[in-house]
Amino acid sequence: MSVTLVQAVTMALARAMEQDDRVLLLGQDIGVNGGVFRATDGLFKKFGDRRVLDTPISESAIIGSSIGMAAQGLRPVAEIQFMGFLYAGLDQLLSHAGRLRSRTRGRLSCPMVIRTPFGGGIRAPEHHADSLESILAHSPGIRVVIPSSPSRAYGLLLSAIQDPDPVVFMEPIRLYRGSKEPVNDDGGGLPLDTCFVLREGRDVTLVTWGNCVIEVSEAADQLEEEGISAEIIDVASISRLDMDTIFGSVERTGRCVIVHEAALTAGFGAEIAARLADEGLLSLRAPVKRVGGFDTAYPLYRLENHYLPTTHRILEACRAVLDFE
Amino acid sequence: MSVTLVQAVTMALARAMEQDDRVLLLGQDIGVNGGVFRATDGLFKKFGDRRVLDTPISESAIIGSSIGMAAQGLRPVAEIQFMGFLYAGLDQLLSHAGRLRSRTRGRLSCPMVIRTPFGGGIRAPEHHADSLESILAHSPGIRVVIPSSPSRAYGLLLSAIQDPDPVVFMEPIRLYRGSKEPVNDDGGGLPLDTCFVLREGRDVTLVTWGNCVIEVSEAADQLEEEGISAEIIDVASISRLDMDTIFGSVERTGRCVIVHEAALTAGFGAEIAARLADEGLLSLRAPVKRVGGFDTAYPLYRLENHYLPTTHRILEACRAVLDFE
Amino acid sequence: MKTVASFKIQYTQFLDQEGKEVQPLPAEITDTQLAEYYRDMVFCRVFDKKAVALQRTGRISTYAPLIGQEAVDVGIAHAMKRDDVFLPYYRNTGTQILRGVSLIETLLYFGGDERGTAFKETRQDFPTQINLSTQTPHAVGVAMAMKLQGEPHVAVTTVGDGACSKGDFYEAMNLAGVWGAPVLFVAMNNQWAISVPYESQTAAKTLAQKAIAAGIGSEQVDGNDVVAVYDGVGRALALIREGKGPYLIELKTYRLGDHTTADNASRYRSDKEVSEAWKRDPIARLRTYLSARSLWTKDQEEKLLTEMNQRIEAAVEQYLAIEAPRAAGMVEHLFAELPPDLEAQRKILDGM
Amino acid sequence: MKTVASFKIQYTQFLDQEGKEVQPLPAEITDTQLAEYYRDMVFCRVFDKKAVALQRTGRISTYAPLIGQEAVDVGIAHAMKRDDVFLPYYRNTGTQILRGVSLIETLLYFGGDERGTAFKETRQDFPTQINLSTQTPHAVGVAMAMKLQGEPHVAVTTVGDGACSKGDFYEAMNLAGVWGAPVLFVAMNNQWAISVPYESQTAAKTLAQKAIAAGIGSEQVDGNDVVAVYDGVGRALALIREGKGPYLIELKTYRLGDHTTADNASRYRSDKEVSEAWKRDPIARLRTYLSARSLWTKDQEEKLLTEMNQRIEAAVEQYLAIEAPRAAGMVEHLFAELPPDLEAQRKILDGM
Ligand SMILES: Cc1ncc(C[n+]2csc(CCOP(=O)(O)OP(=O)(O)O)c2C)c(N)n1
Ligand SMILES: Cc1ncc(C[n+]2csc(CCOP(=O)(O)OP(=O)(O)O)c2C)c(N)n1
Ligand SMILES: [Mg+2]
Ligand SMILES: [Mg+2]
Repeated sequence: MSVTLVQAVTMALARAMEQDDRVLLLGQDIGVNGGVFRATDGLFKKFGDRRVLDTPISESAIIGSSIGMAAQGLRPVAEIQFMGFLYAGLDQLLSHAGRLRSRTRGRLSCPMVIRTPFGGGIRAPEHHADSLESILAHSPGIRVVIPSSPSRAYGLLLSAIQDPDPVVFMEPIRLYRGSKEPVNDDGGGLPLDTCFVLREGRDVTLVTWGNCVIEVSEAADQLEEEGISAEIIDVASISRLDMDTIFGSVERTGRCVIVHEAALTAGFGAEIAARLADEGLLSLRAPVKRVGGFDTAYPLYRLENHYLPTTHRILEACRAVLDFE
Repeated sequence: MSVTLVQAVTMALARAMEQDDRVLLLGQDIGVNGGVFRATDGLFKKFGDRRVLDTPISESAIIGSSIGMAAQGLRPVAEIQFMGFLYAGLDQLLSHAGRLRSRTRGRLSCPMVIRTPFGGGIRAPEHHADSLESILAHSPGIRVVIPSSPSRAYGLLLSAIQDPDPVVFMEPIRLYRGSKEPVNDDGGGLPLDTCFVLREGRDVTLVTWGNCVIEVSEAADQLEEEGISAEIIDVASISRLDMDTIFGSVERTGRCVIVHEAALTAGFGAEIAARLADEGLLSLRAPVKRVGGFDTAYPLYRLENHYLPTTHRILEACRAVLDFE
Repeated sequence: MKTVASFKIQYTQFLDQEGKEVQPLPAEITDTQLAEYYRDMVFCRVFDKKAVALQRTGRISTYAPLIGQEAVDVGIAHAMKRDDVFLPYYRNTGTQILRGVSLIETLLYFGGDERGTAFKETRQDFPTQINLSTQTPHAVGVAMAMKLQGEPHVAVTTVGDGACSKGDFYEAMNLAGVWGAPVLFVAMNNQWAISVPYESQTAAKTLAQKAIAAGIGSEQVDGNDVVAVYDGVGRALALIREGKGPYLIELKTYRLGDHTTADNASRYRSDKEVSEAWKRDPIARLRTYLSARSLWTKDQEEKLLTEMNQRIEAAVEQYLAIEAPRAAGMVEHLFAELPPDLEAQRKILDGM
Repeated sequence: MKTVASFKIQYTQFLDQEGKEVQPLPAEITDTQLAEYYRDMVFCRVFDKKAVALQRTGRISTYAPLIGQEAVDVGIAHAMKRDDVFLPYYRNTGTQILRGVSLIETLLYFGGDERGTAFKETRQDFPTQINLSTQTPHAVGVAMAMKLQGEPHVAVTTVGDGACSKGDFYEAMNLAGVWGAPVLFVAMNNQWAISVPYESQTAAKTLAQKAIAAGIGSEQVDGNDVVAVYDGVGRALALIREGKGPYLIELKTYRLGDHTTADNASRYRSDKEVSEAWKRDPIARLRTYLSARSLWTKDQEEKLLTEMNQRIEAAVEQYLAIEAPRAAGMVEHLFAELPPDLEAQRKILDGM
C-alpha cells in the first residue's frame, strides 16, 4: 500500500500496539482527534482510552509521567505536538529520561519514545518550526532518530518503540504528506545506528537529514544535469551517529557539504564537520561546507523560505567545494 | 585589592547597581543568605529588598519574570543556582528572551543577564555540574559569556549588564575561589565578542573556556618544559564567537586542540572545529582534536575527575597533533 | 481535625442567556456604554469572519477565531486603562484591536510578517503569545517593574483553559502572590483545548480555584455576559490598583468556531453541543436586552454592519498592498546592534 | 454573586508538643507499634548525626540532615506497603532505609557512587531526587502504570515546601487528577527552602490548599507527631487504594539542622527560632508520652542507642572498605547495550 510518511507513522504505531500491549500513547489531541497531523488517526477507536491517552497541556508532565510509566514496565510513546513545545519538557527529557538507567546502574530504565514533528516550511505560526536535534544529541542517554521517507518512518519508529532506552523520534513536517511510497506492514524494524545512502555518487558527499532531503535531492538532480555526481547520505540516526558511512563516502569524494535547517551555529552539522576535521582530515580535498538555517529566530512565515536552506544555497556550497583549487 | 572570581562577581554587581538604579537582582537565596556561593554577599544589606529579590523555586518564572521586567525598562540580573537547573527555564530563555526583540521589530527588548555557576569538580550532588554553553550558542538572540579570571569576571559581567540584549553569564565553579588577583573596581567593561589570548605560543593552539583553563594551562606548562610552545586562547564569548583570533593563531601554529568539559558530541568545540574545517582548512597541518567530557551522564563525584578533561588527556591530544606526520 | 483554611469561589452574571437581568446592572455602566460594548462585539465578529475568509483565500495563514468570545474581548478592553499592559494569548485579537493595535498590524501578523507586532500604539503591550502560558511570568515581571517604579498600572494576561494546566501558569501566580505584583490573570474557559474537553484538562471544578494554590484572590464570571466581564475585570483591576495584590478571574465562555483555521471541530464535538452553546451567544443576548429597552434598532444594526465592513475592507486593501518584508530583517532585529559574526549571514539574506 | 465551589483544609494532631493526647489515638495503633516508631525515629537521628560526622571528615560529600523531621520519615515508612513505590526527594533518607535501602547503599550514594542507588531491595523505588519537584510527574507515571496494569499499589512522592513552587508539581497533580492516578503527594513543610522562609515561598496559607488547583483532595497534618503522620498518610493511602484518586498531604514540620552540610543556617535564621522549634521535637514528644505510660525506660533508651551505633558503625566500616567504582562504569550503564559510537570512549575510561 502506498502511504505518506504520516500514515506510515500511524501504521507503525498500530503495529507496535498490536504486538506489545505494554505500548501506549499519550499526548495532546491524540485521542478522538487523532493528532493535529492525524498521526494517531483511528488508534483511539481501535485501542481505546487505556492505550491512547489525551493529556492536559503539560509538556513537562507528559515526558515526566512517561518516565514513570517506562520505569514500571510500560512502553509509552508520547507525542509533543510541535518540537518548539519540547523546550518546556527538556528538563524531564535531558535531566531524567536520559539518566535514569545510569544513575540506578540499570535497575530502572526508560524504554520510551517521544514523537514530535519538527522543522518549518508549512506556514505555521511562531514556535511551530524549531529543530532541536543538536541540543538532544549533546545530551547523554537518549537516541535521536529522524526518518525521511514513509518506509524509513515505519521501520525506524518500530525499532524506536522496541528499543530499551529513550528515543526522540523527530518527524519531518514538510515530508509528512510530501509523497507516498509503498510500505510493507510487516513489523520489520530498521537499525537505529546507521546512515542511509540515498544516492551514490563520486564527486561530492551531501550529508543531511529530515526535511532537507527535499532540497538536497533537488540540488543533486541539478548537479547531475551538469555532469556532477553527488552522493546523498541521510544521517537518520543523529544519535547514535554512524560516522563510518560518512568517512567512507568522503574518502571517495574528498568533498562534503552538510545541510540542515536548524540554525547553523552549533547545529549538528558542526559535529559531523568536526569529526571530518579530526579523523577525516586526510580525505578532505576541499573545505567542509555547512548550509543551515540562519542564526536567528525562525521568522514568521512570509520569510520562512528565505530562512530554510534553499536548493540555491546548497548548490552554491557544492560549487564552492567542487571548484576548490 | 586581590579578590577571587566570585568576589569579582560581587564587585561587578555592586558597581552596576550603584551606577544604574534600573539594575536589580533576583534568584534563590541571593538575599539575606548572599547566594549559595556568596556571589551576592552583602548586596541585600546594601541595596535592600527592592533591588535584591529572593524568589521561590521557579526557574521558569525567574527567567520569565525577568523578561517582563526587562521589557518594562529594568535591568534584571537573575541567578540560577546551578546550571543544571536551567533546563527548567530553557523555554523562557530560548523561546522568549532571545526572540522578543526580533518578534517585535525592536519595540520590546530584553536587557537581562542570567548568571549561573557551571561545571564540575567540586564534589557537588547530581545535577550540579552541567555545562550548557553549546545548547545556548545554538539558540538565537542571546549572548553567552564565560569568564576565566577575577578581572575578566568583573569586566565581562559589567558589560553583560550594560548590554541591551540578553546575556547568559556562566561562572566557572572550580575557578570561583581557585586563585586571587588584583581587580580594579573602576567600572570598566570588557568586550563581549572577543577571545582572550592567555598565553602566546608558536607550536599549537589550545582553545578553551571557563574551568578548563586550569588543566589547559597545566598542559601548556608541561609542554613548555618539553620545549613546545603552546598558545592558549580563552574563547570567553562563546556567543558571539570571535573566530578571527582563532583563525589567526591556527594560521601560525597549524595545529589546534579544543578543550571543554561539556560532553564532547555536539559540544561547542564542534562548532570551532567545523569552522576550522571550512575557512581554516588551509591552515591545518594536523587534525583538529577535541578533548571534552564523555558522552555520558555526569557521574556522581567519585568519578567526576575521570569525566572531566584531565591534563593527561589534553597532553595526549597535543602530542597527537604535534606528532602528526 | 480542625479547619485551618477555607475558600469559596463566587460567580457573577448580570444578563442571563435570554438577555434578562438576573440582578441590577452596575450603576456606573451607562446606556451609552452598553451600546458601545454592543458595537464593539459586533465589530469583533465581523472582523473575525473576515479573517477566516482571508485565510480561506490564502491571504493570511493560521488564524484563531474568537467567535462566541466577543464579550470577553470587549469587556477586558473596556475595563483596562490605556497604560495598563496587555499580554494576550492568540485568541484575544479583539481586545488587541480595541486597545489600539491597528487592523493592518493585525493582518500583517496573521499574514506572517513581524512588522505586525511592532504596534505603533500600545507600545508596551506584548505581542500575541502562541506558546501556551509562557506569557504569564512575563506579566508578573511587567507588573513587578511597574510596582517597583511606582506606576499605578496593572499587567493583564490571558490564557485558555488548556493553558491553565501548564507549569508556567502556576509558577507565575505563585510568584505574583509572593511579590504582591499588580497583575490580573484572566483564564478564558471556553471549554475546549483544541479537541480536549475541560473534564480531560483538569479535575478542578473551576479554573478560578487554581488561584488558591498561590494564595491569591479569584472568582468566576459569565464570560458571555459583557456586563459581567466588564464588571468583574473592572473590580479586579480596582482591587489590584489599590495594592491588594494579584488576582485571577475565570471567564466562562464557549468557542463557537474551530480551534483555528487549521482545525475541524466537528471531528471531536457534537453539533448539538455547539447549537446549545449558540443559545448563550453574547451578542444576541445583549441585543435582546438593548432592543427590549429600545436602545438598539434594526436600522442601527444595518448601518453599523455597513460601516464596519467598509472599515475592514479598507484595511484589507491597504494590507494587501504592503510590500514583502526584506529577508535581511530577520537578522537585523535580533540584537540592538548587529554582532560582527552575523554580518556574513546578513549579507546573504540581503542578496535574496 | 453565587458560590460555585467551596473548600476547606483540615489539620490533624494527636500528640501535642508536650506529648499530651489532644484526641484519642487511633485504635489500630498498638503500644508495640508506638515503641517501634520511637525506635525508628531514634535510629534516624543517630544515623543522621553519623552521616554529618562522616561528611565533616571527608568520607561522604554533601548530605541533607533530616534532624527534626524523623516523624515524617518514620510515619511514611510505616504507613506505606512494601509494593507501593516511593519517589523521594533528598531529605527522606530515613524512609528509604526503613523501606529496605541498605545503610551501605545509602553511604555509597552520599559517597558519590552510583552503586548506592542500585537498591537490592525496593527495586521499584526511585533514587533520591535532587532536581526539585521533577520526581512528581514520575510518580504520576508510576501510579498510572500500576492502575493500568491493575495493581493495587500507590506511588508516594515527597517534596519540600520550596519545591511546591515549581511548575512540575502542579502539572503532576493536575495530570494525576485527570487520570485518577493512584499517587500520594507528600509536601514536607519544614518552613525553609535553604534561606527562603515559607512566607517568601508562597502566599498560600497552607501547602495542602495547592491541591485545590488540581481538584484533588488534601489535608494538613502535624509532621512532628508521628501518630498523626502515620494516621494521615495511612488514611490517604487507603482512600487512594479504594480508587478515590490522588491526594496531597502536607506535613508541618521544621528543619532543625542546616539545609545541607554545605549550608550554615545561622546566616539567615535566629537561634531563638530554632530553639523554639526544638520544643516541638518529634522524638522528645513521643518519649514523654511513652514514658508517662511506662512504655519506655531510660535503660531501654541506652540499650537502643548502643545497638544502633554498633549497627551503623559496622555499616560504615564495610562502606569504607568498598573499592572505588570503575571509571568505565559511567558509560557502560548509559544504554542497555553500549552503542558502537561509545566504544572508543569506554576504552579510554577503561584505561583510567
Ligand atoms: C506549550 C504549548 N503546547 C502545545 C501547543 C499547541 N496548542 C496550541 S493551542 C492548544 C490548545 C489550547 O487550548 P486553550 O488553552 O484552552 O485555549 P483556546 O485555544 O481554547 O482558546 C494547543 C495544545 C502550544 N501552542 N503551546
Ligand atoms: C530545580 C532546582 N532548583 C534549585 C535547586 C537548589 N536547591 C536545592 S535544595 C533547595 C531548597 C529546597 O527547599 P525545600 O523544597 O523546602 O526542601 P527542604 O530542603 O527544605 O527539605 C534549593 C533551592 C534544586 N536542587 N533544584
Ligand atoms: Mg480553551
Ligand atoms: Mg523546606
